[in-house]
Amino acid sequence: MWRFLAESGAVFAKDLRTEFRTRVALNALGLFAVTTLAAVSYTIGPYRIAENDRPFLLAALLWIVIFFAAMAGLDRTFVKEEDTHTAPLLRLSADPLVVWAGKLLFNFVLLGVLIAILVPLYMVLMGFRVDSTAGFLLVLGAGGYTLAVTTTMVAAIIARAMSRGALFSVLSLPLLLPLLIFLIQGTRAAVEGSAEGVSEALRAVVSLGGVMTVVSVVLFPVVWNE
Amino acid sequence: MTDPRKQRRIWYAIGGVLIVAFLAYGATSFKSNLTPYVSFHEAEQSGKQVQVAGALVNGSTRYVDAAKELSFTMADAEGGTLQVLYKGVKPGNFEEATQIVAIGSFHNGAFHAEQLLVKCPSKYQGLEEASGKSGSRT
Amino acid sequence: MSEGVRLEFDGLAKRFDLRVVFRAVSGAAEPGEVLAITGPNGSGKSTLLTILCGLLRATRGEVRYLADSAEIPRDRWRKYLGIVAPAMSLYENLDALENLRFLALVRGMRDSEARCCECLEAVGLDPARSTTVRGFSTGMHQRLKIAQAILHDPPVLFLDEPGSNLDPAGQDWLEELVARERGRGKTVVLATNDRREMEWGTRRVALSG
Amino acid sequence: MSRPSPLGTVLRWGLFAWMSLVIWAAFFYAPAAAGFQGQSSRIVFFHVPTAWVATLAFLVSCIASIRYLRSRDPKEDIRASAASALGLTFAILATVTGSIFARIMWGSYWNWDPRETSITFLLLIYAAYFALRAAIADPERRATMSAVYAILAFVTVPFLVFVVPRIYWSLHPDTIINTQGRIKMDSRMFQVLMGSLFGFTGLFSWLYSLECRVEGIRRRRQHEVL
Repeated sequence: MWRFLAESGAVFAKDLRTEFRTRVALNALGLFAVTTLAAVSYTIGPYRIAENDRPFLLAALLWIVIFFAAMAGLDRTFVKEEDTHTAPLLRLSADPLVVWAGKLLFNFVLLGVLIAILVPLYMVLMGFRVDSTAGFLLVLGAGGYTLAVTTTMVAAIIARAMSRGALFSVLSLPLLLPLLIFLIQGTRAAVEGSAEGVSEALRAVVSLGGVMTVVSVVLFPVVWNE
Repeated sequence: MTDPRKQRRIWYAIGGVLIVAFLAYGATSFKSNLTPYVSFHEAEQSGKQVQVAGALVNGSTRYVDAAKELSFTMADAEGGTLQVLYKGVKPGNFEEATQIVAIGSFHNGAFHAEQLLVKCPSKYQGLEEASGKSGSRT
Repeated sequence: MSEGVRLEFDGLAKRFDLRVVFRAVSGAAEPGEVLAITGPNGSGKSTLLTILCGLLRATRGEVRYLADSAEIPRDRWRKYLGIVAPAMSLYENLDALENLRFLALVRGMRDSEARCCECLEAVGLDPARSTTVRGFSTGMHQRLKIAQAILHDPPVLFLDEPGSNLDPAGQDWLEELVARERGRGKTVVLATNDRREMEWGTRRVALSG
Repeated sequence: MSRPSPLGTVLRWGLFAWMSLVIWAAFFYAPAAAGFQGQSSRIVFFHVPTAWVATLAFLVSCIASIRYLRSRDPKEDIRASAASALGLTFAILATVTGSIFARIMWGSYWNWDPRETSITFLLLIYAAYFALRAAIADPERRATMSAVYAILAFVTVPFLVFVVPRIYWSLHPDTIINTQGRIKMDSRMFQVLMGSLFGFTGLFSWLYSLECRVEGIRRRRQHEVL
């Protein structure tokens, strides 16, 4: 167990270090998020939505911005390994599950950084206020994890294919749409301060994330070693 | 590390059980409270944009053709009623509706609907049989 | 892992969509042997090596790793082999030592630091240990790849055109390395078209174009 | 090629006769249903079976995918892709028939009713599956990656196809066997619907075996080159 953690930590640290030196993924994610946020904020702004519609529409827009950004950058870790021809050596050196855990952690942290920057900006620009902060943070955390675990798996698949750019979003979106629906509902409930609504949505998200985690643990080695 | 194949089978079994457990955990949450509808009472209290669902009370429909104003009464499962006002053309199959969803807000003593969704009787029954039994639904 | 590994492959064929790379290639290598795989460009030497090390699945045929005539399952092959190949690179944004340290860590090696330095010294990259790989010449990159392949002292070594981009001194040193590994009971598989390197082979498989 | 077996000939003619009977019965034997516009309820005899076949094909494809990953037998990959191709066709048919019905009953071809949403996800997943297959040149890798994707889709889609339409209030007529577990249908209609379901399942299995044979022959010809 400790060995597993140490080895996946090494993969994570390696990715983090190369990311710090190039910032490819973070730039892709961040710029995408900021651009969509600017577009959304300019065209819709804080006051153009009727008071009644705000919780739902602002929750939906927030998650759409996050998903857009995720589609732009979360495949980088795997695609880069293939593009720079480092994947075969990693494949021969590391245990597949170690790679999976390291990459998942990396994507999760990347999303976390993105969310940490994006959400305050969104609150300022869109006049987005949340009644239940704890509930909102939980939804963000569980949603970020489930998003990361799903995209990690899809990224591993598309990294071995040709013409990957479009393929990543084409393959991810059908898998992510249920998650998107639940996250929007959970966020809306958090905005309105409905603890019950938050916990319902959280259970759905956790259930989805749990299923994806189990399936990934079984299937990632198959994809990675192919 | 006795027999890798046996071991793998055990892991797959654990995985399967976990997936079922997660799905069951999620399913309870979907069933209990993910519907978008609120009770009549809550609609009256909040005054916000909400969706209410209920049955049409027979004979309560009033429609002014010139002004295109429709008013009717909805009843929920507990027997509560709600007066609904709707500005717009009356949906074609409105009288036959068994269930109605009204989207709007409650103010000035009535529910002002901006949109109506009408569910038709979904009984796959012959025309002649059903006409004899209309109105006696559970 | 001092025991030797016998490598066998039988009736291997590989087809990409419509292109047939090779059909029915067989061969074997015992511990202490050098199997030389030769053939013109495009005859599938590198493809064969990727199949032999388990990175690619053959369309037909079988590969077996045998340690004391017990077969090693496919998902454990990686622990028994090291490879140098043109299509595989090290991390450009890490320096030489960071690269080796990372690979040693994910292999779960103990006292990895000492072993990494030892390997860097062995390939003559000690002075460049803190240089980012991006700044390496192709020859230096090649040396680092060789260091990576022997890092965990594997019983099977795959060398795909190992001498490319090496200076004459490097080639001499490579010959020594192959002879030494052979002497230590390692199985070496060498894909090459270089006349000098072909001479190292104790067995040969010739692929036709 | 071996000549078709006599049993196969009998089955094919039987299927032909059965489907003819179903079509006749759908229009002349079963009565029109109450509360539907005109004769529109008759679409149920074609719409429900196509939707059923689309779901069945999805299940077959998923089982074949799991079997492929276990056995690495190219035949299973052929089965998975054949079932998916048929599933896509029948999903499109179900969508079109449903959309026509929606136009007649609710006044719009498409209004994102939960059931319309869930079939859309099914279509998206099938489309993504074929996009993935088209993007991988290596046959073994293509088989593995598409099998993994089919399984990933299979664990997320139940959320949409089976759970969501049952949670949300829907304009869609109640399913035949409803939540109370009672059959709410006129007996003659029920007979025709069951007959149609049976016939469509037969049609699916015939098309499926044809598709598998065609794909098998196509691959064998490629292997002859080998």
